[in-house]
Parts: sequence; C-alpha cells; structure tokens
Amino acid sequence: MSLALRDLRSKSLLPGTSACPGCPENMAMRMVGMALGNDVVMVVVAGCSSVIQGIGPKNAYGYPVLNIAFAAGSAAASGMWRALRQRNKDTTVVVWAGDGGTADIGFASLSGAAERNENFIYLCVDNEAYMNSGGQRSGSTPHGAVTSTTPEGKKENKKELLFLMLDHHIPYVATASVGYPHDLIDKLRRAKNIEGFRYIQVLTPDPYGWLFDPSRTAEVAKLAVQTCYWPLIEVSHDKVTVSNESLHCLKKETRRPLRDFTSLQGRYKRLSEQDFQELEKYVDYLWDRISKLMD
Amino acid sequence: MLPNYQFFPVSHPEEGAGGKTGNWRVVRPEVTSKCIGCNACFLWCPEGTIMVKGNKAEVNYVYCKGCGVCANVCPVKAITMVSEA
Amino acid sequence: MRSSLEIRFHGRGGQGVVTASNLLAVSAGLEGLYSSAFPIYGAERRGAEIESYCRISDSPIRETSPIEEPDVVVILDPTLLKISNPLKGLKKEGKVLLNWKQVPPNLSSKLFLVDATGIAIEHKLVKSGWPLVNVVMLGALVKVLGTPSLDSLKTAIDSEFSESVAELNKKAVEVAFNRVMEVGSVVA
Amino acid sequence: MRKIISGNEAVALAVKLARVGVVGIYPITPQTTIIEELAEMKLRGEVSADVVRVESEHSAMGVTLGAAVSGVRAFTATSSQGLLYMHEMVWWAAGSRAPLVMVVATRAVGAPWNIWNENTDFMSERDSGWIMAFASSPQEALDLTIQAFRVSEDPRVFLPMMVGMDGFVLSHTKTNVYIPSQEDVDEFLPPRRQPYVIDPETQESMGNIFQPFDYMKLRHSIHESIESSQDVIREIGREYEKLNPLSDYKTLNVEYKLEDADYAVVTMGAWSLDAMEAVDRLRQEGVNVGLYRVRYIRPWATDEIMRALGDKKGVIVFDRATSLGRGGPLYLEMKATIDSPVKGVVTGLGGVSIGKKDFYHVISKSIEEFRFKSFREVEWYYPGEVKEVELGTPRSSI
Repeated sequence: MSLALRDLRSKSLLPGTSACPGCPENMAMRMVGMALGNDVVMVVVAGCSSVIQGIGPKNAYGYPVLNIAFAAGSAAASGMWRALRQRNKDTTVVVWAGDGGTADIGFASLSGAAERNENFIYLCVDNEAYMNSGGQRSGSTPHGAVTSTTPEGKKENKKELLFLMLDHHIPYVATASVGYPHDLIDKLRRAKNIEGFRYIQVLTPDPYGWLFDPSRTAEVAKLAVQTCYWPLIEVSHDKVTVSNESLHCLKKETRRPLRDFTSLQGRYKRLSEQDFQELEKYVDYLWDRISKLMD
Repeated sequence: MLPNYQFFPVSHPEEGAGGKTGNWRVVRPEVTSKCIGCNACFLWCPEGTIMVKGNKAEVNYVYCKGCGVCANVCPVKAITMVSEA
Repeated sequence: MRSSLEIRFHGRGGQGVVTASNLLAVSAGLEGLYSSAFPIYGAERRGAEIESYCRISDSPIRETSPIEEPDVVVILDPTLLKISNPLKGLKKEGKVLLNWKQVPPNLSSKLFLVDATGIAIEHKLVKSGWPLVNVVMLGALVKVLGTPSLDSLKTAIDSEFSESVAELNKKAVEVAFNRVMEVGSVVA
Repeated sequence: MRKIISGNEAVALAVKLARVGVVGIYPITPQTTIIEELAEMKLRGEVSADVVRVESEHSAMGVTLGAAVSGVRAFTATSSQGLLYMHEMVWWAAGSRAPLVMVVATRAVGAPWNIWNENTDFMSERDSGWIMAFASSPQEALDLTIQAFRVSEDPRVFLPMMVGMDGFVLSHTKTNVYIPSQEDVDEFLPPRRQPYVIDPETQESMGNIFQPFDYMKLRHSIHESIESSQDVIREIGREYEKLNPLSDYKTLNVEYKLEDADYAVVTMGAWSLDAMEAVDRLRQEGVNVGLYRVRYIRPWATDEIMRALGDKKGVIVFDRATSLGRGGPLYLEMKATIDSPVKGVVTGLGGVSIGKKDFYHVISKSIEEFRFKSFREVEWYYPGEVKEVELGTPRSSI
C-alpha cells in the first residue's frame, strides 16, 4: 500500500493556520486532501477546526467550507449533497467534526443522516475531549483520563461510536489514526467511491489535552494502535477488514503493553491500578467484539 | 449591482489565515545532510510547511510553528531542533 | 347586502365531521361561491364530541372564529342530544338536520330528518364497524339548504375519494337528497 | 385557478410553484399537513424537490440551509416547540445570509402542552435577522410564500424569509384560494440568486471566525438589508399583482377605513378579518374607527405606520402573543413608533377564541377610555365569564 509522492499533493490546508503547534487535526486534514483531491466541499461543526481556519476573509482550508452550529453538521451535509446533485455536480461532501460534535451534541443528527443513508463522508476527528473549549470530558473520553471537568479522572468508558455506527447499517464504517497516514488515505479513497453514508473515525491525539510533548503527536497516534487501544478496522458493505497494523491485536498475547501508551500521557496521571485494569478490560472487550464481527 | 451596505462573511483559501505563524516558533527544525528525502516529515507536518525538493526537505519558516513533529518522525534523525534564542 | 349561511356540524370523532364541512365548502366553491370550513381544533379521539363549521357566502368571508349563531345545525349522531346542546345559539329561524329515524322529544326548531345511518348501511358505507354517515348527510343538507346543488356535491365527492368509494357515496347522497323529510317545527 | 383548500395546502402549492429543490421536513402540529402534502406531491411526481425526512427541527433547518448555500431553492416549515428547538439554526441561517423560506403555522409554547393558536413562537424570532411576514388568509399564505423566494433572493436583501400564519385558524381552514399558473410563477421568480455558493468552483467558505469589527459590520449589514427590503417588498408586491389580479401588495401593511378615523385598531393575522367586522359595525354606529393590519414584522414599516397612525387620538393594539412582563410584542413595537396614545390588549392566547363580538366590545370600551384619557397601557382580555380580577396580583399589606 505505498503511495507515490505525486499522489500526495494536498490542497486541503494552507500554511499559517490558527492550530496549536503539532496539531493532529491538521495532520488529518492534510491527509484528507491527499486522498480526496479537489472536488470536495466541507461542513465543519463547532470545534477546534472552526478556529483553525483562521480569520475571515481568509481561510486556511483549501476546500469550500460551510461552518455550522455544533449539532447541525450531518443535517447541513444532507442538504448540501442533494443540492449539488441537483446541479449535476459529482462533488464529495465531507462533514468534519470532533468527538464532542459526533458522540455528544451532534449524535442525533449523525444518527438521523446515517439512518437515511445520506450520501456523504462523515469524518470524526477524535481527540477524546472538548479540546477547543479547554479540554472538558466528552462521551468519547476514555476511562481514567483527567480532563478539566473530570479532574478526578473519568469514571466511565469511552462511547463506542464504531459499533454504534455499524448498527446503522451504513455501507462504510472505518477507524484510522493519524499515526498511519497511508491507512487513512487508502480508507478515504475507498470511501470516496462508495455511495451512501460513510463514517470514518480518526484518532487525533492532542498534545495539549492528553499532555504530551507536541513533537510526539504522530508517535502517540502510532502507540495507540500498537498497544491496541485504538483499532484500525474497516467494515465495507459488511466485509470486515482489520488493517495489517492492528492484526496483532486479535490475540491478547501479541498485544504491546498498554502502559507504553498511557505512560506517555499526563492525562492518565491519576490512573490507579484499578483504573488501569478497567482500561485493559475495555481493550479486551473492544477486540472481543471485533473478533466476533469477523466470524 | 450589490448595494454598498451588503457584507457577507465569506472567506477564501489563503496562506497565513492564522497570521505569520512562524512567529510562534521558539525552536526551529534544521534539515541536515543526513536527509534521504523520504517524505515522512512532509506526510506528518501539521502545518504543511515542509516539502521535499530535490531529495532534501525544505522548511517554510514563514509559517513553521516549530512543533518538532518532523524531527520526531524522521527515520534517519536528519532534522534537529535548534533554539531561536 | 351580503347573503351568507353559517352551518355547524356536530358529531363524534371518527364520523368524518371535518370531511363533511370540507366537502360542503368545496361544493359551494364549485359554484363560484365563497366558503370556508374548519373544525374545532384539538387532539380529539374516536368517539369524542366534535364540531366543525362551514360558512357559505356570495362575498369574501372575513370571520375566522367558530360559528356561535348558526343558520343550520347538522347532527350526525342523535345520541349527542342527550349529552350536550348542539342547538346552542341556533338562529330563530334556524334549521336542524338530524340523522335519525324518529322525531326526538323536546326539540324546538325547524327540523329535518334523514336516516343517514340506514342509508350508509344500505350502501355498504361502513368502516371499522361504523356507518359512514358524514357524506350521506350532505345529500340531505344540500336539499335543506337549497345550495350548493346535488351535482356540485357529487363533483366534490369525486375530487375527495377514490373512484369506487366515490360511486357508493354519490348513490347514497342521491338517496339522502330524496328521502330527507321536513317534520316541521316541533315544540316541546 | 380557484380552489377550496386549507392554508397548509396553499403553502405546499406555493412550494411546488416556486420549483423548490430541497425541503427539510419534520412533523409538528399544526404545520404537519404542509409536509404531508409535499410528500404526497413528491409521490405523485408533481414536485422534483428532494424531500428529506429529518430527525428533528434543528436538522430540518440544517438540511434547508445546507441546500440553500449549495445553490438551490430550499424550504421548511414548523410550529411552536419545533421553532424553538430550531432557534439556533434560525439565527445561523440569517448570519449565513442564506436565501431560503420557512413557513411557521403558529401555536402556543409549552409548558403545559397546548396545540392551539398563538403567535408568540413566530414573534420570538423577530431579532434573528429574518424577513418576517404574517398572513391573514390561506390566500395570503400562498402569495407571501411565493413572494418570499423572490424577496429572499434579491441582492438588496439576501436573507432568509419567514411566513407566519395562524395555526389551525388558517392552516386548517379550507377556503377559496386563487392559485396562479405555473407559467406566471416561473416568470415572476428569476433563476436562483444568492450571495455565495459553497461549491468547489467558487472556493468560497462561509462562517469561519471574523474579527469583532467585521462581525459588527455584518450585523449592521443585515440591519440595513432588512430596512432596504421595504422598497423591495413593495416593488415585488406590485409585480405580484400580475399573478393574482385581486391581490393588494403595494404596501407592506394594510389599512382599512383609516383615512378619516380618529381611532385605530392594530392587528396581525387571521383575526384582523374578524376585527374588520367589528370596525364596520362601529362605523355604522357612528364611531370613527379604522383598522391597521400589520403584515410585516421585519422589516418594520415605520414610515407607513407613522403616516397611517401618527395622528390618531388612540390606537388599540391586539396581540396574540406575549413579551411576558411587558405585554405584547406588537404593542411594544407600535409604542416605539408613534406618539399617539397606544393601548395594548393581550388576548387569544393558547387558542382562546376571539370573534367579532369580542373585538366590538374591547374596541368600544377602549375608545371610551381614550376619550376619558384613562386607558390602561396593557390589558389582558378574556372573553366570556372569566373575570380579570381573579388573576390580579395580590398586594401584600405588610
């Protein structure tokens, strides 16, 4: 799965954005550009990306963007692709939302659009908290993570959007990580050629919310996959594929220790032994369910 | 024939929408002769400010924020972070 | 001077009271008259008392409020006479059209009777066990009112129902038109 | 063509005639039959619009806005709680300067549950930056909905437009409606115009962060657009008379027997017609009274209103809506516009039925009060037996 450089020109993001240094969402946005080409419009819901675009009348994103209220991304995209189709355009419509806009406030409109099998790609950039407003807990925050609203460490597990979206019977569901650009780019390219609702959730480790050195963003994104905290999986028309980078996770014995992932991050500073076991149980459970999917 | 009171918050793609972000930098990436032009830095640069030209990575210092991701992902450690001080 | 008619329908939820007033309005509209029809709005359920209204005029209708002093009261279900007063506010010379076989006691008004239930059953206009008397009553009503014509009513029925249902209803309204009887002012 | 149809059917027909591209629909009484009718039309192949059955009103406006900014005519409709749930998106649509049209079949706002007519839902959006018209008949609901697309897509305006109509009283009343021909509507509505299009060809984006100065400039621009829309509405209204020769849209608002009147009644919506009956009766009795029907809440026709009402000895404003703690919104607007004595009457809330007799009673009583210069600023009027005094605030004696 190698991609030549000429395939990887990206016009989705122009230098001089308002993102924090080391921003994983910017990485993902550039990869979207590498994958999808130019015939793309975006709906960006409230979140870091509303700010990252910079100050109007300039825009750091190379794609036309409709910025919209927090809960309205999937709805707006539903109207947009229909309007473009009526105007005989083959444009790919992409919703770009964070985990708050996906798992929490935007979930009703996401679920509605998925149930209607609307024809667009929904990209959730999951940094596991409300990072734009200062790192508050979201439904996607993992067990044990300290956030500005869970200073004690979150007591509940991460909401399983992967499985929730699978239960919507949509043609394409995938997870990816900015640690593995080729995997993400391949998935986006496959998704582009599928009609109907396509959901991709990309892990975007945030150095400022997860509390690690920003130079290590890509490294943490890889570690999440290697320690099997984050799966790379694709379900395309019910065909389940676990990416090569994640195959070792199917067996518990071959997984890299979860500590290698958690110990790098300040957000797990309050992680007790019991919390850690809870997190490990979560990983076991995750892969049990994935194994069952593959049967 | 748009009346002069009309104003629409429309924006267009342009570099530097967040300002001259090179000013944010406290450490700068410097590409040494060890560079093999593999494009890892290009792939992961969050700002799109590093490009391989003629088998060697070049940094756009106008906008590079000095996050150090490029140095971290370089497989041959060809990028060193140098203080701006 | 404007000439206008105000008709109030009384029935139970599920009897098609609203459809009746709508169809009357449509029939009048077909003759170039002004008309308006609307029900008492609410979350009425099957069996509950229901009122709907129809105004017919030769000039534009301005009033939008429920009819308090009707020229004609149409009662689709005689049992309503026991539980409420459908005749409230009826004008002095006002008329009552009642779906019943017999003359009710204590009904002080110019009364017209038609056995719409019987006619509905005769014409197999029954749904979920309930005779569909609403349209049948209109056949009698246009006779009582003198306007709109039976033909306009039939045209309105064609626009409202599928062909087979329309045919049954058109036959039924004709029967009702011919069978309605004036029983005169009944004074208690 | 003339037909006996309901207000909701009239609106659905207007949407069809305007060749709308995308309709976002979500049910709520009493608006629902609009969207049911549209879905039926779609099934019968009478409209080519995409009818999107969304999962909430918030999404209904999301779909409508998304379609509008990407280049097609878009429409939605709602009522009451639905409009309130949509509120955020209503503002977003105006800030995005998106030409689109929404019909609001008005209904009271909970709690408690009440499905009957009241205009507070509609009136509560008057600061949102929309053009807002209110119909008084199913005919006007159809006419204003067609005109709304034209107004909304005019470069001097470029704002969404909301058409209100009284829930049930208009939405469900079947009456005579003149339906213009498709050819006439096609000629009346030019091809879609909008300030920008979200499309790879244009590379235009909408709504990222703007600096405070620019933000204020945008708000000012919306304000100016609403003000300037008065001329646009009058111009379009005159042109609309070609479609419906019996219509009168030369002015934003409508006067009735006002010219020589000493006293004026101000109303909005369906009950204006009932009030006209009362005015006629009072005229017969020699009372010098006329009526002013507000058709546009935004723009607010200050000049028209000052000309019509500026010299009256007393103006009685009927509100079927509240700005709780201050009376009725129409009363407040009127009071801020003219120097004549203004009395506000709040009534007809939550479906309380008000007919010509009630108008006759309140108007004659109020005129007496004006004559003795002892009118109450805001009166809550209950028809029938309920005594207002029962609801008076008890004053503590300690």
